[in-house]
Amino acid sequence: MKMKQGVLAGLAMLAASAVAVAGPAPAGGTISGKVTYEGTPAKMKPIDMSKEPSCAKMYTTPQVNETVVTGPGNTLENVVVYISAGAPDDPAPSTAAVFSQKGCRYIPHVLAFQVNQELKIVNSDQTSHNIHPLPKLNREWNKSQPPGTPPISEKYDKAEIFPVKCNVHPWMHGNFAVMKNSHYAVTGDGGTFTLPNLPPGKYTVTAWHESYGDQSQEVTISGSDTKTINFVFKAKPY
Amino acid sequence: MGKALAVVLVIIALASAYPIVTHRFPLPEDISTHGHAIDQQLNDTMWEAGLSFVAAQVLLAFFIWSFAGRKAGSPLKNFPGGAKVMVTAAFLLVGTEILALGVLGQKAWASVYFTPPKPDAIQIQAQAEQFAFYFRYPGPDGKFGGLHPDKIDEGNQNYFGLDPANDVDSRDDIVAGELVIPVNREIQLMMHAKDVGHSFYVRELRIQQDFVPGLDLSVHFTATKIGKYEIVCTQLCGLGHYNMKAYLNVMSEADYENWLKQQASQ
Amino acid sequence: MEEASVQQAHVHAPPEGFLRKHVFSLDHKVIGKQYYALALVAVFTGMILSWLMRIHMVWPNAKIPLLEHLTSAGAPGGIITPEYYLSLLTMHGTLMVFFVLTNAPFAAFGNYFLPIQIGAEDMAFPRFNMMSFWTTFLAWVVLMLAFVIPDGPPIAGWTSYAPLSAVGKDAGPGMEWGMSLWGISIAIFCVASLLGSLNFIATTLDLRAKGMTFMRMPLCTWAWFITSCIALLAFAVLLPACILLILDRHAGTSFYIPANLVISDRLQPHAGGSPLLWQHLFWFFGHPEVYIAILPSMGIVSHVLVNSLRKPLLSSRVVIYSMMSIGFLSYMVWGHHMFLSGMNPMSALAFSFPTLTITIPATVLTLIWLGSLYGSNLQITSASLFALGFISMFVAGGVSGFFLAQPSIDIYLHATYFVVGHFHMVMGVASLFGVFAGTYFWFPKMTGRMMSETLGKVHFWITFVGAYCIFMPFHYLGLIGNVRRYQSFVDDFMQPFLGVHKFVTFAALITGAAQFIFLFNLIYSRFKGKPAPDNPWNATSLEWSIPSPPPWNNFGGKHPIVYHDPFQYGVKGSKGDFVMQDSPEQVIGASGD
Amino acid sequence: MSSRIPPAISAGIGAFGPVRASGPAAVAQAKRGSTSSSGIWVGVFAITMSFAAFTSALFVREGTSDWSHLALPGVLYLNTIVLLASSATLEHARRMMATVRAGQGTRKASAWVIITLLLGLGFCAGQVLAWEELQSQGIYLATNPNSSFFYLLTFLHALHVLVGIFVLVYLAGRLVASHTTLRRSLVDNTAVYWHFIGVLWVYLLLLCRMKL
Repeated sequence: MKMKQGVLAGLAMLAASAVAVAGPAPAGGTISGKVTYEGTPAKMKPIDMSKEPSCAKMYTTPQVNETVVTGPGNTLENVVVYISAGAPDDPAPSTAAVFSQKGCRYIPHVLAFQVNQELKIVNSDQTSHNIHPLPKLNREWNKSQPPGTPPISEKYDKAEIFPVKCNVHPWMHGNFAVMKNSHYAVTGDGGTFTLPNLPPGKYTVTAWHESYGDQSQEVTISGSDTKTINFVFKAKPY
Repeated sequence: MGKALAVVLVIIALASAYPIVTHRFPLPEDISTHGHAIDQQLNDTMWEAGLSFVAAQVLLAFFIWSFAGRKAGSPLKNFPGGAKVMVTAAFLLVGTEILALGVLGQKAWASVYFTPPKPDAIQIQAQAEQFAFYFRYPGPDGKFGGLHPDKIDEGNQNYFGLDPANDVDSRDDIVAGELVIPVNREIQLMMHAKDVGHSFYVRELRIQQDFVPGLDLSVHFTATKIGKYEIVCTQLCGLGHYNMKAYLNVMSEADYENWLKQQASQ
Repeated sequence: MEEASVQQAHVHAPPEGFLRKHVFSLDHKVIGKQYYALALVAVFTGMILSWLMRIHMVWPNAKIPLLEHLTSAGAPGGIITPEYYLSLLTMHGTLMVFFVLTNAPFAAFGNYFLPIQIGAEDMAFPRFNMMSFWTTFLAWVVLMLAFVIPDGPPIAGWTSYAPLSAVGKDAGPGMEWGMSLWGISIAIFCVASLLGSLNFIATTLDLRAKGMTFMRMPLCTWAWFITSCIALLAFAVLLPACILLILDRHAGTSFYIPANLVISDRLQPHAGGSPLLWQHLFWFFGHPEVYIAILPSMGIVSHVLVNSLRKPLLSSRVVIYSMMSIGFLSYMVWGHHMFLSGMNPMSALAFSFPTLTITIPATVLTLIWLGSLYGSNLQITSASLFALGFISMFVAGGVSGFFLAQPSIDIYLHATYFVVGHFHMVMGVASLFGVFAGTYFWFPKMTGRMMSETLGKVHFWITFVGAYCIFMPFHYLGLIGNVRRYQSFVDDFMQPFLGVHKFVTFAALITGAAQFIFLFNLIYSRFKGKPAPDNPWNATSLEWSIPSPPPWNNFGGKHPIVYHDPFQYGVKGSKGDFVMQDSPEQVIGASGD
Repeated sequence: MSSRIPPAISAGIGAFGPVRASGPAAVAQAKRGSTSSSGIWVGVFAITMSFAAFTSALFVREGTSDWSHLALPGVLYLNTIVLLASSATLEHARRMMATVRAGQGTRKASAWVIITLLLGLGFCAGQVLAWEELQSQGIYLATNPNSSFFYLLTFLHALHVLVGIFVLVYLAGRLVASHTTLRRSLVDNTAVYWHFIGVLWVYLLLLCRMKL
């Protein structure tokens, strides 16, 4: 399960970088690094899906919630790392960002995509889901998606990171990260990230985590060098 | 045409009574200590109502049969005794019926609502929300933590809005998605609505009670049979209403204790 | 302001021009027809909504082709979403209860025939009368708007319980603007009904013709009079309830919304309100509303029966008193909708007894109707068939009231299909049968043409048997604990009974289809039906003493004088076995009572 | 006021004759004038009902913790006097027209009607002042349940006053033009309605004073 998420998150990154390659600056600098935490993170509790048998029967091991997903060596997953300042806005890529509902979980848990990029929401479960993103700046909507209905296609026109929930299954919570430019990544297994193809310049790199908040660092790229920066979040037991 | 209507009426009356008489739609098995009173009441009412239904339809049919389409000018008759008979009949029949049912019904109702829970009843808090039930046990310390609506964070499974960081009582509170109870022990369910109106309905328990936002009610019951039963919401609460359910898991005393331990360890 | 009184309306020449004649007409007859037309539109809309619900319930994944073009959000790819199912349910209930069951038997027929039956030229306040119809129409438009706005129709059910109905968009799709439209529409409807009832009461009190004592009024006039008294009280309470709801939704007040509600992850900025307040106000209206729907039909059925029995009822006086006591008791029982709402268990019993007591006058009525059949010369017409069908339905729906009136049984049956079966039979089908009876009976008078009896009888047979096939099984499903307002039955225990639901769906489709026979009969007979004599049924009441259709001022400017009550059947009159109310001849061999 | 029960109602009550009696009963068709008069009484009843509903809502809401006292603006008492005075002036006008024959004296009466009209407008202005005073204290409709009820009740009452004012304008207009066709019932019913508005206001004021 986790594996698969990692892969998907990776795919999202690839999609992003692919777009970046297609961008105006073919070669350029790269910012890469790792996100870790210190302290003891809260114990993730198992999810009780008994109210939705069609999903519950898909799992042998108890599912835990994904607000804090850690990897070996205190690495932190599901962290959105992006250029919050310094990079120009990019046009939306033609590829759609896919957000799927499978086994009453959101895959990926954190989905990053660009302003005005198509967002495709798929329900591959045998039960009705309800998608209710809770943005502050963008327009709010709330739609149900019975099994067998076509994917929901949406767009967001303002950069913003906000939670998305399923009104039918309270444990289903995810996040949408709507990005201004194409330079972003979501940490997967190992908590690593790479922001390639950055033209020379001074950038503010921001890392955002759904329960630990965000932090930023200034980075200057000259030529095609690779800068390594790390983020360390403070974990809280509760 | 009149005769046809008469026949159809009789057929309808009998056809309607048939599934009842043959118990084609039985009530689910009663697993509560108070349920039999309700079932008894339901049964008595079924007899009285059923009989008056069939009687009225057949009488209607009979009169239509005998008086529809008589040739013009046939002598008119009045029902012997006229209106007085009818009024007296109505008052006597229905009056006694009402008194009987009313008095009996009061007993059944009282068995649920007028008897306070025993002091040794197990206290469990039930929270209804769009669109699920969650149940909270005080945990080893026997104390419920306070509720802080601003702390509610479902993504983090904090459905009740507990504040473990500052509130020690809440740290060991057990929160479960199913209602696990020991058999033959009285349970006092303290009902809390998180968002809108909901209702707690377990067919086998013969219990139905609304969750009213801002008004924490409580019901108490004793389950007499081990097994898993469905809890459903019966108060229209929004788009997921049909899907709002949980399970009542009645265990032996021992299993229940183990379950508590195992939950506390998580 | 009451200058808009009869003389001004009718002293001078008849109205000129299309608008004045047919649209903004002051003529109670035109207004009555307008109400009837509105009810007709509403009832077919409501019926189609129920079809969609039935189909979705048994085939949850069915793709309904047209629907996805009508509402892409409600039915993506033609598959109805859970919230759209609730929208359909809400709109079905609202349309049927307010715009059909309140309009058709009461406003429509009442407007057309109450003034004529008491020998008046028009309503007391024709301008108010016109206003109340167009206000009702506005209410309907506002409600229907909910179908076209992006937000979609509300999903809170026709009872719109707070706080679900009061918190706005966080409560789900349709709860932002759809719900507001609902509240506004119902508020407007209340105003319209208040104006209408006021008019009915004043008319009955003041415009009765010479000799038209209260006890000489036809039973349907009585029913309309009593109903308007009930409506005056009921809607005067629902209106404030709606105003408070709208304020809670748009002005940030907290009448219905308590503190600390977290809806869609948002802590609601309200405190101190009481959800039960809405329930009390709503049901204080809601239960009398049931009798607003059924009483006029009782009246119409009695009126039609007397005529087709060719003899008086055992006692019309008892019928009148029974209807009065039903109306009176209906205000003491609203709590039986709230047995499980956490009100004091003592008061549950207090509400249970008057509820059971209502069955006494109801039984009296039934027995009077039954007993009057005895020894009669029952004429079988489409009208009388539906009148008899009404009695059968009224009994069927009535007896199930015994169960629900008892709080202890209500614990188990509350919010199950048993309730759905109960109120559909007694409030829905029964009063619609009254409307059908009235239609077949009065159509000749209203249009000057006869309806096709053959089609009428076909319509009756399918509708009568169909209604039982639809609503009887609901009671059984209730017994096994099948919960209402669910868009699909995923629970294991339900699986063996899905067949029953399929059966009901088929019955609903067929019975619904039969209503198009009725519609066709209406339209066809309106233009092609054979011309109707003034008094095709040999009836006694005043509406049959004037041409069909009646002239614009009903009695041609004369004031009729009434010599008899309308029950002079089975006597030796000059025209036959009846004597009309306005015929001066002496009655020989009066029967009955 | 007690004498204003419309004849038709009493006639109606007396009219429960024997059901099967034949021949015309003694009930003549009611005079047209009384149509509107029973209409106005039914209307008054309906309005009373809905304010009763609001009152019960208030009593329910009152039980809750966030119920705090609301200091009523002093101008309300002035408004009360104004409204009651207007009731008196209208009654005076009504009596005047009841006594003098139609045609003459209507000019005097019309003066009184216009005074009533002005007083009524004065009342409305006063109510607006009261609302502004509260708002200057930062008390708005949604501030607390008391203020909600205060604004709601006073506003709805003001609406009813406005309706009355429109009728008064109409009435004054016809009086000034000294219509001979002017019907007594119009004046009487306007008076009934206007007095009712006054009584309703006194009730609401006391309600707000005691409960808010």
